[in-house]
Amino acid sequence: MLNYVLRRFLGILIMLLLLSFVTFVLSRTVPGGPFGKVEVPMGKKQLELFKAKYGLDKPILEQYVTWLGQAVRLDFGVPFTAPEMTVTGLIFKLLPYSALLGFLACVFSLTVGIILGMIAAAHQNSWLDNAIVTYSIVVGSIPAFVLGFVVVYVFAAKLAILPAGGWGGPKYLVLPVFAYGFPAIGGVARWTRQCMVDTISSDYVRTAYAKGLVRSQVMSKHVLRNALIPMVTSFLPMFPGMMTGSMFIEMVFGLPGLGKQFVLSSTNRDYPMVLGITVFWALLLSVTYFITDILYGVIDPRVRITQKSS
Amino acid sequence: MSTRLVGLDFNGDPYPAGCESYRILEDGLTWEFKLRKELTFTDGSPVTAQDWEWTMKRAMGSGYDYAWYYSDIKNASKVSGGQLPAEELGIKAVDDFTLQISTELPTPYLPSVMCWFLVMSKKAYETAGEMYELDPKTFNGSGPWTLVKLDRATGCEWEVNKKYKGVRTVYFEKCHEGPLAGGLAAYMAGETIFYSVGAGTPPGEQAFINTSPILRAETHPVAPYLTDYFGFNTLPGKFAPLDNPDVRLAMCKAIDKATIVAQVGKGFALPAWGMLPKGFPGNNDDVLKELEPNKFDPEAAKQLLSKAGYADGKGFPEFEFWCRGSVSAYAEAVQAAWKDNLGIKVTLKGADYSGFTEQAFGQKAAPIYWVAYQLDYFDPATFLNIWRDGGRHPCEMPEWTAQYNAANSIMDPVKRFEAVKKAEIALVDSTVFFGMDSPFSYTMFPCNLAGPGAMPNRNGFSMGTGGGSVIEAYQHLHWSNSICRDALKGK
Amino acid sequence: MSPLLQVRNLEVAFFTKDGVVRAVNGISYSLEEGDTLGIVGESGCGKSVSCMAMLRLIPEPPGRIMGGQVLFDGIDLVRMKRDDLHTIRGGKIAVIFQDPMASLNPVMNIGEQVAEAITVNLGYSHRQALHRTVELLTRVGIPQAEDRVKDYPHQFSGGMRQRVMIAMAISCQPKLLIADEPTTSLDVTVQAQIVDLVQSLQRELGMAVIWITHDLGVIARLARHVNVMYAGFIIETGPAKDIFKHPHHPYTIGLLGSVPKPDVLGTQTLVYIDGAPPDMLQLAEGCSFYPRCPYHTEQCLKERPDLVSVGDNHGAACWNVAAVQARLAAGPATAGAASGRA
Amino acid sequence: MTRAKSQRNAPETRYASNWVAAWRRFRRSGLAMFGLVYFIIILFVAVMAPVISPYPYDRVDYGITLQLPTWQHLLGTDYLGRDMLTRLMWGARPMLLVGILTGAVGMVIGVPLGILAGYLGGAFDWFIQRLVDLFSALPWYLLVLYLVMVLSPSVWNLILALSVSSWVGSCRLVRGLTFSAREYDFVEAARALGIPTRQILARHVLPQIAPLLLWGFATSIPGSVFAEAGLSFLGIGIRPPIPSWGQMLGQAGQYWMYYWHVFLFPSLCIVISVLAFQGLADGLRQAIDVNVNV
Repeated sequence: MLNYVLRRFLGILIMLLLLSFVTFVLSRTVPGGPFGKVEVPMGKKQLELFKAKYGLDKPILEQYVTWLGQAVRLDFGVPFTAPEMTVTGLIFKLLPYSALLGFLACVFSLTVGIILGMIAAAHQNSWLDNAIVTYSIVVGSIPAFVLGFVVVYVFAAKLAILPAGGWGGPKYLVLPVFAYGFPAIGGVARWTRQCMVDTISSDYVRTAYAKGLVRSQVMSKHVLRNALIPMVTSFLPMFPGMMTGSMFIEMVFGLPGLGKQFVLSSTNRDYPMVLGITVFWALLLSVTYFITDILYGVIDPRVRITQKSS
Repeated sequence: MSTRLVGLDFNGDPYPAGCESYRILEDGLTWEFKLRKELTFTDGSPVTAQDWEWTMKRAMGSGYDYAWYYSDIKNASKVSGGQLPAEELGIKAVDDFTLQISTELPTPYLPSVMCWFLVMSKKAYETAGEMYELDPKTFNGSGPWTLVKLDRATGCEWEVNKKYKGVRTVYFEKCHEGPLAGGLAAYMAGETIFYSVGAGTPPGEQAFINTSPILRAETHPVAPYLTDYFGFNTLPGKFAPLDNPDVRLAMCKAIDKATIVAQVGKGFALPAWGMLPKGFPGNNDDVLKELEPNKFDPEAAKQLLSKAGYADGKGFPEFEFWCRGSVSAYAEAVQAAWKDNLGIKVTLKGADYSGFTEQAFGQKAAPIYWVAYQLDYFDPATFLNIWRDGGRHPCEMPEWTAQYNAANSIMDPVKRFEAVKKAEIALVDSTVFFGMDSPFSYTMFPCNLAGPGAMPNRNGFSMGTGGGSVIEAYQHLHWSNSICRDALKGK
Repeated sequence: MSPLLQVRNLEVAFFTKDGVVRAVNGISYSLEEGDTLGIVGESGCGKSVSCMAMLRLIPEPPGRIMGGQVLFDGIDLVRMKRDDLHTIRGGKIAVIFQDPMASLNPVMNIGEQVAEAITVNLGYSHRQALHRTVELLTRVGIPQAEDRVKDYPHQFSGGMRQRVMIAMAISCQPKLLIADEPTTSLDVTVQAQIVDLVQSLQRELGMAVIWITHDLGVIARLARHVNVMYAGFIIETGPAKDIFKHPHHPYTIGLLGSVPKPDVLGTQTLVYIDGAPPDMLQLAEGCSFYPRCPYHTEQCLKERPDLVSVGDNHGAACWNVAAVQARLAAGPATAGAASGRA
Repeated sequence: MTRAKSQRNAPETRYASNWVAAWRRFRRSGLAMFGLVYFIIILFVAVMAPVISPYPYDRVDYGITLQLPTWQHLLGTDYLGRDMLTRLMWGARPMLLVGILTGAVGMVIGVPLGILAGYLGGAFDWFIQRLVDLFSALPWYLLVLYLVMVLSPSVWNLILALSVSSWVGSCRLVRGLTFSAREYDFVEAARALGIPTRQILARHVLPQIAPLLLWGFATSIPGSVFAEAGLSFLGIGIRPPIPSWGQMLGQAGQYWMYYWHVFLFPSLCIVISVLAFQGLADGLRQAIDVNVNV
């Protein structure tokens, strides 16, 4: 087991290294710089002074090595646009906002999706099943920004019952969470239905009934426990994916968050911030995939054995 | 948050804010500012001339991205260009409360330029370092507000500085800056105090506002103070034939400015015949309107183009038409006009702000560029200075620069405006750029909001209620007890 | 004493997108307590479906019991609501399935799976049930049962898993055990052990057993009474001895004829029944075996034959039973539907 | 001829060939048929756009800007007075081009890497895994900003930008399939016979997973259509005056509250296209499922 864990972490480290280098070079070579958002470009001398101050005048490779040296000690430098904070400080300041939005959206889409999926599976091949499956395909094909507009138009402008943006009490979150979670419902419902249907039609469920178990006992102890495995492995990564912030939703609704910060940092060429967020996202995602695999082992004994041996 | 050396009142005229008075000395180049003795920083220490001098010199000497704005000050470009040490800059503290600023050429509009000159506390800088203004504990501003909280996620909070003895009257106790819900609904519900109605507002909503008497009463026009224009890269040989004036003239005459602005601007934009928007001091629309580049004549344009060797656009290279930010509808209209009237094809390219500034203006790499300029103070110089050689635009016009500098340094205002108008005519005739439109909008604020900021100024515009990026917006306002808003809620 | 199980005109159909599949078309038989019944037939003839339908273990949409009665201890299982059948399943009627690999819950250790049946039906506490499980596992021949209780199904061989299934089935001393081809997916040596195990358990617990299989060897050794099924009908029923000695229905003759005899191996070419199995979507009006039957007559085409008594408690559903017997008497080589091919 | 006769010699013909059976299963799902019919129509519209569109797509007519649907302009006009119906027809081209080519480029890169990684395993597989992780973690927004600022804006650069991430999907899919294909007996048998790896991959493994690749390709199309719409919406996709649905949607941003047609029709097109391609993909999966019970 240890060998498997070590190999996995080595993989993550190397990926992060490669990713940070590619992002580092990429962000430096995009035209325009942190000094660029002005009406008139800075004079040559002023430019040199500015670059010297932020160490941008050294060759890219050297800058990368210094950055890496600090990054290894978890010091990701200071964002240009918020000099009073550190990159990690700003990330962890904005993360709760994105995390809250993403978490609520995930919970929303999972609960609705799983319920729909179960209903569809319970009434397999009935009109209800077909209705839910078609609905989830349609929902899946509506792009997020289209939905964002429609939702804002209907609730904020026409009915004027919910604020269209900004950050305040809970009612500011209703629309963004709906717009963010809604598209995912389709996928969740179809995958839940698929897992449930496969499990219900399996032989060991028939054996469970043959043993004299009541329908509810069969459902909870046998069906759910087996259907859970594929569901968990695909639903768990949804959380970090959504909780690290969404660019569209945070921009359309004007919410603070990592997604919007990443877009702003990119347009302001705030290099330390761009790198910090990218590495943070990659680390969070790969750790979650790792945890999902481990969890996969906990839930499904068959995998646990093979993990010990490999 | 901090005090300006000179303020701009609601009519756009400069008035002494940080200083008590100012006057021009005999040599016509040096201005002397008598500072307010009672003005203090939050920590109680007086604001001295040394603070002002140090603020400017430190800035100009250390990677300051707005160094170009103060190029009128003596040796400013040499100091910011690194040829001279900061000491040589034309700004000197004669004594604790007298500041002298000398200029390269006679600059009648210098006081207006100084409305952006905000003082920093030398003591706080030396003790708490460069970011003293970002931390409530070390904040040491000279304005009526002190920083209470700075939160990068939800915005920052300010409180009235009890010890402030400056000129600006403030009626609010606290002010919270942060993301707010937008939309007419939020305005009517009272969640937001200001709502701007412009080209983007759908006609349906405009109709809705016009039909409701209360909302109509709360709508006030905002002065047009921004000009959208596109320019050619006329550097010799760089993007031939754009360096040929006849070709540029043909391309200008092929554009029906009035119709495009009327259609695309949808009644919220006026055609810009030159650089200065309508109603702005020194505007000369009636004359500029009749100039050749502004006269839409597709036939003459075709002849000019064929005279230059590109009959019906044959052989004309396909240039890139850069837009700052996303591609603008006006650029698409121009692209269509050139294709229909001259057979010239251009491809539109949207470049984000920072990339555009560096490539189009820094490296002069854009053949044709679409951009806008917004006023910094109420004097023609704010719009025309940027066309001087060595500025941001990819063109060299030594004769025009000389003519303009001569005109711009006439101390007598009447003669100066006459000469500057001639310079603008010459600029438009040179077809280096093509003014397109000056968008204007309406701002809405509740009728129970009063105070000097809410009263219309001599041109009929209320400057203190949003959109007044120059003037201390949102101040000089206070609530008055008026029942008009209750009727709205009742509706 | 009324028989333990009475099946009267049981009909089962499946409503699929391609049409209605008539899997069981009115079968009737009865079973005494402690008795052994063999049900034999090609795959798809409805032998498993008929038994599973009794316990409503078939997926309700698309499957449905169209008619008939199933009396077990006087209770009509068809009338009961599907969700109430749990009182019968496990406690009174137990089942062993064909594929042991898939019939056990992969994520639950076997001890728990067996104990679950006990706690549900007999109301034991979990600890008592586990203790009982160890006894049962030892009884069905699983070595070191105490340790293996915590192991998972995928750590057992096919034979071992079938033993676990048997332990689970007999855990509540059911009155009737339905064995749905339990030995088909096992290799020969293990098959014999499973058959012996079930036989000894049957004697010990006095259970009635229904063996569903297409393996005539198992039927010959175990069953007292045999039903031969074809296309959803019982086409021949009777005591095992009589069926094997004097088969009357051409299909049964063909079936028995196609079993290779060890003594004549190598001299005879293997015989098989010509043609393909019937299309369950279109039920023939007449006898379903018509297309493959060498004795068919005009009547077979139009009318469906009922069971005709051909001996003591021995019936066959065929119009020309006499003609068949006559042909049989003339000479075994040409008998039965089996026709050898060079 | 009596029914008996026909029944007697009818059995052999009913076992149709593999593909006909697959077609029959594909036909059973309504959405799949809708997807196929829609695909054919949209392909026809995209190819014949210059011929069948009522107006040239870039003809500006200031008299009738933002006009609701009328008889001359069936779907109304946009903010420069250009005919919406024409622009929607022309908009089908980039959608199809980007949708299909991105998937194709993704497959061309992803499939070989996926097969080799799946079949060879060991160090090569580990390296490909790291590459896949890297590319899927790349900052998408920055990458697009870079490609648009550095390369001149065109459909091809857009496809390049999108296929940078699309190859990851197909590579992962193929690697998984090859892993399972490697266990099949006939592959082991081929290996036992000493057939060179290259030949095993080409003649045994690839045909085995080819049907599912087709399905993977079909599922990638909706993703690319979304991405193209997203990029154009952000203003960094297809350049005007060439219309694309995402671009039209982006520009409709300011007017959508009251000029519903400028917003409704492009989003409707996008939603229907994505729906159709997803239906197509599901239909393929159903058709293929029985053949290859992967």
